[in-house]
Amino acid sequence: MIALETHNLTVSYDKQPVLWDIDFTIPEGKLVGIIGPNGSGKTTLLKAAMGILPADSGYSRVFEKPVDKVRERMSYVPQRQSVDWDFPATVMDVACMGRYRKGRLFGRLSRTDREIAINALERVDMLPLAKRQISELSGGQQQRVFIARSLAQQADLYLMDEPFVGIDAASEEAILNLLRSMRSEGKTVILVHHDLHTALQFFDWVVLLNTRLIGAGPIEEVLTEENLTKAYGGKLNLLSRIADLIGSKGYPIREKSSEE
Amino acid sequence: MRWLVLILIGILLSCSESSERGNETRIVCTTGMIGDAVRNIVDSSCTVQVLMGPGTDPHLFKPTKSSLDLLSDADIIVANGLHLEGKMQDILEKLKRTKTVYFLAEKLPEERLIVSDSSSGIYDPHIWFDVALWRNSLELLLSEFETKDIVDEKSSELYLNSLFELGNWVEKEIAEIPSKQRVLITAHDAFSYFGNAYDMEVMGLQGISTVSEYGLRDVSNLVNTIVEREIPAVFIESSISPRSIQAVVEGCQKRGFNTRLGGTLYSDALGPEGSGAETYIDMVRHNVATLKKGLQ
Amino acid sequence: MLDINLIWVLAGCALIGAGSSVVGVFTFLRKESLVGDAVAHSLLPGVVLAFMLFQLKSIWILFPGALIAGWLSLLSISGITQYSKIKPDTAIAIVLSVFFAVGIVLLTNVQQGTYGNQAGLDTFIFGKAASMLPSEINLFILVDLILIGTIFLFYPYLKLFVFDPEFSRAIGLPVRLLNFLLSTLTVLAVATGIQAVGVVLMAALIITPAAAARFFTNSLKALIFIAVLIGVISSVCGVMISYTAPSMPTGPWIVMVLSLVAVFSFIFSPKKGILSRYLLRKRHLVKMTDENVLKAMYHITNQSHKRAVGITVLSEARRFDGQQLGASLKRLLKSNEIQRENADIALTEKGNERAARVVRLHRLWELYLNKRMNIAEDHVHNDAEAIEHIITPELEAELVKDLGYPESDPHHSEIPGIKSFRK
Amino acid sequence: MNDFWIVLTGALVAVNCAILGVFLILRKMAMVGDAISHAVLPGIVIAYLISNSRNSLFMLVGAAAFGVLTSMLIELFYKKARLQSDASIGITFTWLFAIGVILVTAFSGNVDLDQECVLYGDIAYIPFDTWMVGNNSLGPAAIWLLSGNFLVLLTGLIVGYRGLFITSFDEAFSIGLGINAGTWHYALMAAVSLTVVLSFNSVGAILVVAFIVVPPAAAYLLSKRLDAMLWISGLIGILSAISGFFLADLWNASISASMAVSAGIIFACVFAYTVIKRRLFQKTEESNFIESWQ
Repeated sequence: MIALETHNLTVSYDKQPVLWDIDFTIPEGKLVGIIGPNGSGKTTLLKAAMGILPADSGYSRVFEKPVDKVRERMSYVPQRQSVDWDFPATVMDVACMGRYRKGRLFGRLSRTDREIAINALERVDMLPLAKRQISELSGGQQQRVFIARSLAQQADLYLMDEPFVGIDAASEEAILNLLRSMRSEGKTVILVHHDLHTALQFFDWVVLLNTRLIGAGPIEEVLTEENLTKAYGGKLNLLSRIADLIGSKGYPIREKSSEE
Repeated sequence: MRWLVLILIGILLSCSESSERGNETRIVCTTGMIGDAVRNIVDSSCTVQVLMGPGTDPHLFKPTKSSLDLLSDADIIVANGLHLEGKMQDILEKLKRTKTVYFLAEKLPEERLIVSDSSSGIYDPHIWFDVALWRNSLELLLSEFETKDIVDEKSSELYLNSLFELGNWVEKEIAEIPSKQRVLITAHDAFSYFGNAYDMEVMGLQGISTVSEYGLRDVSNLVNTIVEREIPAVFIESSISPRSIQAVVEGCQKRGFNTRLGGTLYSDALGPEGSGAETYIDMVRHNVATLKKGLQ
Repeated sequence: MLDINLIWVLAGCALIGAGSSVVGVFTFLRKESLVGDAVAHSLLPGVVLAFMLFQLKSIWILFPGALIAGWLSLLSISGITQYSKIKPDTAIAIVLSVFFAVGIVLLTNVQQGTYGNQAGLDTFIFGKAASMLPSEINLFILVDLILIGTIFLFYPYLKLFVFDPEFSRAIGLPVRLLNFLLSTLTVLAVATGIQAVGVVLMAALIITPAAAARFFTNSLKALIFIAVLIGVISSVCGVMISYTAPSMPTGPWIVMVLSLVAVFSFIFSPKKGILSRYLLRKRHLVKMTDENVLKAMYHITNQSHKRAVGITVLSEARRFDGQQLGASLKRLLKSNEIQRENADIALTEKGNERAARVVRLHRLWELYLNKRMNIAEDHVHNDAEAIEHIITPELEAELVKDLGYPESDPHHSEIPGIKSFRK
Repeated sequence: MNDFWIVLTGALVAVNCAILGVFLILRKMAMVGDAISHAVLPGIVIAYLISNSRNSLFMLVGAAAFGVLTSMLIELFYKKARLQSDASIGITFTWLFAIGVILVTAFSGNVDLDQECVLYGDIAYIPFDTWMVGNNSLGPAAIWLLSGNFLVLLTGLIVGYRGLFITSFDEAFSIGLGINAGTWHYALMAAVSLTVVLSFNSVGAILVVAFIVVPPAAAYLLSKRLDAMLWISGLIGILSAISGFFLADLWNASISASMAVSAGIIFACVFAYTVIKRRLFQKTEESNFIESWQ
């Protein structure tokens, strides 16, 4: 079964095309890395696939269904700095947040919900710090709490935005093992990741991106010399100038009439 | 929730009933002018207290704990009415149910009041600038007080006469100012009753409302009229910053006619200690003297 | 002789407008634009205390009191944000409300006391824009010189400090000193301005010019210049409007003009304005439909080798909707790219050339997508449909050179007019 | 008995503002209270021009309408024009206030219409402003009004607690869950506009603008969890109301202003406490670190 696929996904931010006609499919049960240089649209791709950011054209399917139909089978871990960690909440509160559902937002959490959250914390071995306020945690611990929250969602597809940025080595090791065990349980884990060297050991499937898709597939097929130079050899000069043109003039990326 | 209950009990215990009840009637007046008048009317069996001390703008009066106690212990409350006291007017309307509350201005016949907004029938509350009108309102109050027999006949008789003489004196003094120059210009438009009573043209930069703001055109029009009609003096009020009138004065000087700053008039409140305008009569005398000196 | 009051007010408001716009840019970039309102509310305790000490209601005593209170309020705002996790906007709200409450407590206490002439103390130092005094004009000139002078002097440090406080701390800039300097300039601008034009106009003059200018430029220098321009022009217009008729308050009309200018720039500014983006898109759609009609005619005439094309044939070819097609044909007739031939229509010389260019661009882009960006042939068509209308002539020439003067596109159809690029 | 009514009203306003204030400062909208206090002026003038009277019901309706309009305009500038939140708040309230002054001067310069005179009540008047049914009084009207408001806010809080929690903490994550963050924001802003204007009418603007920010900010420094922050903020509010009442008696000053000042004093103490605690904590940590090395 295909965990995530995108068709002609074009996303622009402030009318500047950031993602250009992205097409790829990711099978289930894979540990996938979305890699590419800074500003290549990795986070945008993740958010667009999740439906958090509107796409100009094209669409994404999760488990071959429109995103809104399968929200409970998906889980999103945002970038660590996108959240104000001074917020008055404890580790336990954030973990329980994973049990919130769109429909059942009202009333109290059930006992089983709490247990699920507790064992999620156990898996990232943050349970002893359950009562700790989140601003008192280190970078690595905060990232583990975010992952515990997504574990508590008991989803099948996990989309994580740069979970390995700014964390200590021990947490990196722990998170990596966790992701590998999730993969062995048949879950699909897709990470945005910018560091090329670690990518080689971490991932078995890769989406190589630089505002346009350079390659998607098993790691050894995609991370070839030629692809890497294309991705990291700086943007294609002509393409970026056209993108700027579109941005400045505000042209629609796609004509309405010829939309499929 | 038990925390909240604990706190509420705490509040209950902490409040004690305020001072004990004497046998005299307690009268509370809102503005200084009313307090001054009532003190001259009632007999010694009453205590008279004023809510708004000298130099307090009745529109923007902010009550304190002591004003609250005064109001709650008062037997009789005398206020000006016609929304001079701002939001307090609604409260005094409600207090009517448990206490006797008189609104001086609202007792007067409608036709003697100046309309400030015809569409909504709202009147200008500054009635004390017309001495005769003020005396009439006090006479009406006197008849109400007589029913409660707290009136000191002799002193009220004396006081009303002195108001009568004051009225004539003001008329005589103002009449001495040549009619061409008989123009009262201030920042705040509160003197319309004075203008009506003593046939004096009144021009203000800004209406009664404290938040409304005059425009540049109003300033220039005023400057033009002063220069054309050669009005010798303009006046500032105790509760408004003199800056606005200074701009008019300097505008006239640049146009070759230097009108003077004629001194401070007391409008919405009595003057402070030693200002020579501590009582109503002194205030009127002070204002008229300042006007005469300026416009002669 | 022009009305002297008008000149004073124009000069005064323009000067205040300029000074506060400059300060406004820095408070805007530090996300503290509501500081103007906070300082305005915090002046009250200073004024009342000064009055209680000296028992005199003159500007020369009350104004310094206000200045000190304003300073204290700004220092406590930056103190709160620095030494706790409280965010700037909360710190401003705290200082504003507590200082104002202290002011009211003092005022009501004075009200009961024996001072007497404290009436109007809370509005005493807040002026009205319409009554400007010549002595004040010199004061504003002085203040503006100080403001613009200091900012000009410390410009590079301030620029770095505003855009990246962490980095400037890292490279050892005296961050606390710069913070103090900016706060002092803000208090100076606000306190002098308030005394002439009142609280709300002052707050508006700090916030709105900078916010509006932000929509036209990203460079700090240009931002300051445009903000000052907006501040001065709006003040002048506001004054002139209020000069036209009586009971037209000058201050509020300046705020009105400022806000309208801001809203105008939100909507119409070329880069980020909402409407300008919409209009651009609309104009492009028109160009796109016209070129599609020409392209369709080019294809049909090539296949059928007949010069003229029936309108119904045309509309089926591209699934045009009738009304759009009609409008487009009218436009093309007007620009004589097509001509009537009894019931049918045919491309003119000019029309044919434009159509050929569109086709060429389409095929060139398809080739580019396929070769350079290795996108499969069956995926390139839609993109090319959109891009063909955008590529400018210079880009076109570069594209042709980059692709090595190709003869045919990925679907092996011939690319018209390549020869003209060869020379 | 009057004293009790006043302190109770102060406590009720404190709790209402605490519930809203906590979410406002967490969502970086702390200045909304002050903005609405300025922006209601045009609403009052228009209500006066339509109804031709100054009775407080029309004024309240006009002000409430403009309170909601203010939060919508702020949202419009913030989302559509992508303007910073503090600039959107600033431009909205200065513009609306200017419109108010222009209307007052143009149409009713001679009628005293500013918020101070017409809309803002004062906590000292509460005991007299009783609610009359037939001819027996049911106690101060404000108590009923504010307790009703409190019940509405309490139920809203209990029911919507998790929705507010997640949209305030991590909006992207909540959108990922399919939650419509926009509706939660508008619901909160509507509650803020109505509560703020209602409380202005009973106790005046000073107290409300202070109680919406100062107790929640103190609680923010003291609490680790959102529900603790709500409780502590409510408690500090009630405490300020009580102590403020006695300060007013002591200084013989405006009661609502004294309550706001005592809230400020409590905040200052909490602020000092947290700074000192952190200094001490760092000290002990350093000393332990050094000891462990010796």
